[in-house]
Amino acid sequence: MDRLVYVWMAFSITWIAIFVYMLMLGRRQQKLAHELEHLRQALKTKK
Amino acid sequence: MKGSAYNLRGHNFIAWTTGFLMLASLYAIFLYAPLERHMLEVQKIFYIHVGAAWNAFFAFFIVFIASIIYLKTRNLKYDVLAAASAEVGLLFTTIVLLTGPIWARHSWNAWWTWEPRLTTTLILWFIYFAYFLVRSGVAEKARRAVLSAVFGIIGFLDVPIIYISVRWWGSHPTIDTTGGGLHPMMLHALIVTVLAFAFLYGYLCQKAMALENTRQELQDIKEKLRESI
Amino acid sequence: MKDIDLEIMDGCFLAVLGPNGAGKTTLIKVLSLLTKPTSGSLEINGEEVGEDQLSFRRQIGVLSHQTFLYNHLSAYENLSFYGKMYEVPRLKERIFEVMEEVGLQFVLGDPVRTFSRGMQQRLAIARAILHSPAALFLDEPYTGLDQHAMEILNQVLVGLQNQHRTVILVTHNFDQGLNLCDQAVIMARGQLVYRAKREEFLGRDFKQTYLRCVGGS
Amino acid sequence: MGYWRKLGALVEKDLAVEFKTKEMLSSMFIFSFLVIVIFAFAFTPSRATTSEVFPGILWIGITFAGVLGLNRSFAGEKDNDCLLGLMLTPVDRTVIYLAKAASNFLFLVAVQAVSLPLFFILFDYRLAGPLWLLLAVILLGTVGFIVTGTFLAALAANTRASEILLPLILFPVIMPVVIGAVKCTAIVLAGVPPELKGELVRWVKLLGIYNIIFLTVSLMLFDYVLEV
Repeated sequence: MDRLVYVWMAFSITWIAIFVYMLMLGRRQQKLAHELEHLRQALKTKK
Repeated sequence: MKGSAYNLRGHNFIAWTTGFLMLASLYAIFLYAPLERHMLEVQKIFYIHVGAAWNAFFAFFIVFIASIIYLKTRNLKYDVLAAASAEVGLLFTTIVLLTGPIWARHSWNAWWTWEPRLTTTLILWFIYFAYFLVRSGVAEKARRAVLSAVFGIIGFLDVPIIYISVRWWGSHPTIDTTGGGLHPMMLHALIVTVLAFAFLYGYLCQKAMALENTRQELQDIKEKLRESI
Repeated sequence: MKDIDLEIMDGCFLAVLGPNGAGKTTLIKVLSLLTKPTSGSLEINGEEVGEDQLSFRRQIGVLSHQTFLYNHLSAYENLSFYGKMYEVPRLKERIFEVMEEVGLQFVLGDPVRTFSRGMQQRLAIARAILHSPAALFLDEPYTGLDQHAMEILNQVLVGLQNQHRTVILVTHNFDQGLNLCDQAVIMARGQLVYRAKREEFLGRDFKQTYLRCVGGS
Repeated sequence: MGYWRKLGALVEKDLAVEFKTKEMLSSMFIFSFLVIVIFAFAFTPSRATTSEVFPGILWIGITFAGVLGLNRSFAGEKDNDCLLGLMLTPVDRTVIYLAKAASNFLFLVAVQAVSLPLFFILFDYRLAGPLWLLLAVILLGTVGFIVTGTFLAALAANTRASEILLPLILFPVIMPVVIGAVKCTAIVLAGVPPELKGELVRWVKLLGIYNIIFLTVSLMLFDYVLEV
């Protein structure tokens, strides 16, 4: 059974790494979108 | 608008294909490919390990090509491509470096063996981490693109020399990691996995590029606003 | 920068005026062959500047608010180094000549770091004219100059004018800019917005023209 | 012929500045001295195991002291924007690179000339192979280190926090040089046993190829690094 633990570890680490990266991308995208929105709002109120 | 809608469709296509291929590769790895005689199930790690490694290498090759094209054309599009590709490549090398030891632990009873390919991957990881340090160290867009392109070229040219030197250096007997000829069905599973990772690379690269584009757009707007103040 | 179409005659003294961020420094960088223009071309004496820039560079002198001097080397060593780089003939005599011109002949052997700001600037002037350039570009040369150094600089500029050398002076301070020049242009937002000969702006209230050009467009 | 005369003038200028300040040479030398002392505490010098790690210690001393010097080499050019002044002069950019590499090489060799004997004395190490071969091998490794190091130092000088950045971007790239140089040094120190002769030749070839490739690439790309 020990062998299966290794296999399970390897596959879950791979998937976790990929999903963490995708989450990171999403988070950054959200942050940028927020910032853009802020800027737009600020521009509107300025005008 | 038309362009972006088209892009979105292309993006969706890649996303679905990636998902499908990932499932297919799981099927191929666990149900289709036969058990290896000596390592039994642990050999299954080999598929993702190699799939990630090949595509990491491919990603760095793209960084190299995009860097050269950038220096020739000065089109920031290629700088964005290089940056995104390096990021995904870094992710894949991380996967290689994480799965390698797990496999090594079972096969040779040690987490780390300084096996030439794994060691080269480790140095690659350092080089492309440095690539991002260079990027984050320059604020100005054009200069950042030039300097990181130069580093991307230098880094990639170093890879074969690193591999040779690490292989000669290894006082340990080089262990043939593929374990002799692959069973044809194992080869099929490997091909599917490599393909799945290739599509994953394309998908993530697109996402990272979109992100980088937004970031640069935002920076442009900010700079313009600052000028007008 | 866009749509800059500038023709500079031999022996002309041109003042480039404009607020910060107008693209003046970029213009100087392109003219002194540091940066290739992203589009468009640069011609010197009717020849397009291509790959062989070295012979053109030899005829250009640049004086900026940075001195380009090595702090730990003496004035003589600095000039002798730049002289070798520009392949100045009869270097020794030439160094004494320019040092006299800027009034530093008695501190030749002292390291630059012991100089006052004004003295450093004067040495920088000597450095810029050491190789008798056909064209001298000045990028905000008056920043940080004391009265004495400013007089010397003006003297040098008048001297160059008499020798019919091309001088381009870039500054945001138009009082100094207009004193000597025989042509002036104003840049704003990367564009040329005004150009005139000396006769044209001499009698007028230049300040108003300047403000209109910079603020208006 | 102007090419070489200008290169000479540039190197002469670097040497003159260093002769006046001595900041690079002194710090590099003291640093490699410190490396010796620290390693002497870490590995008792009299033990037999020391001979095994000795080549490694030697190269750690050389590379770390070298990075210290490389960091300074372009920092001096940034005062008063001297680098810009250099780029305005009618000189090929490759001359600027070659001259910097040459003066960095001279500084590092000067430091080695003092620290190398110290290494041998303080570790009580007896050289088994021919001395000229050891010197040749060390020079070959030093050239590789300087070729890449000067190039990346110029690159790092254009970034924020360049002093921290340089070792991080330099060490991964010069890994082959370090590996090759340590191997060569170890073989020569062991007196070049006949069975290792082939290996020595192989490593020397690798170092040579690395030097040629990176010198060529650096010369080709240096224009871009200096771009403003």
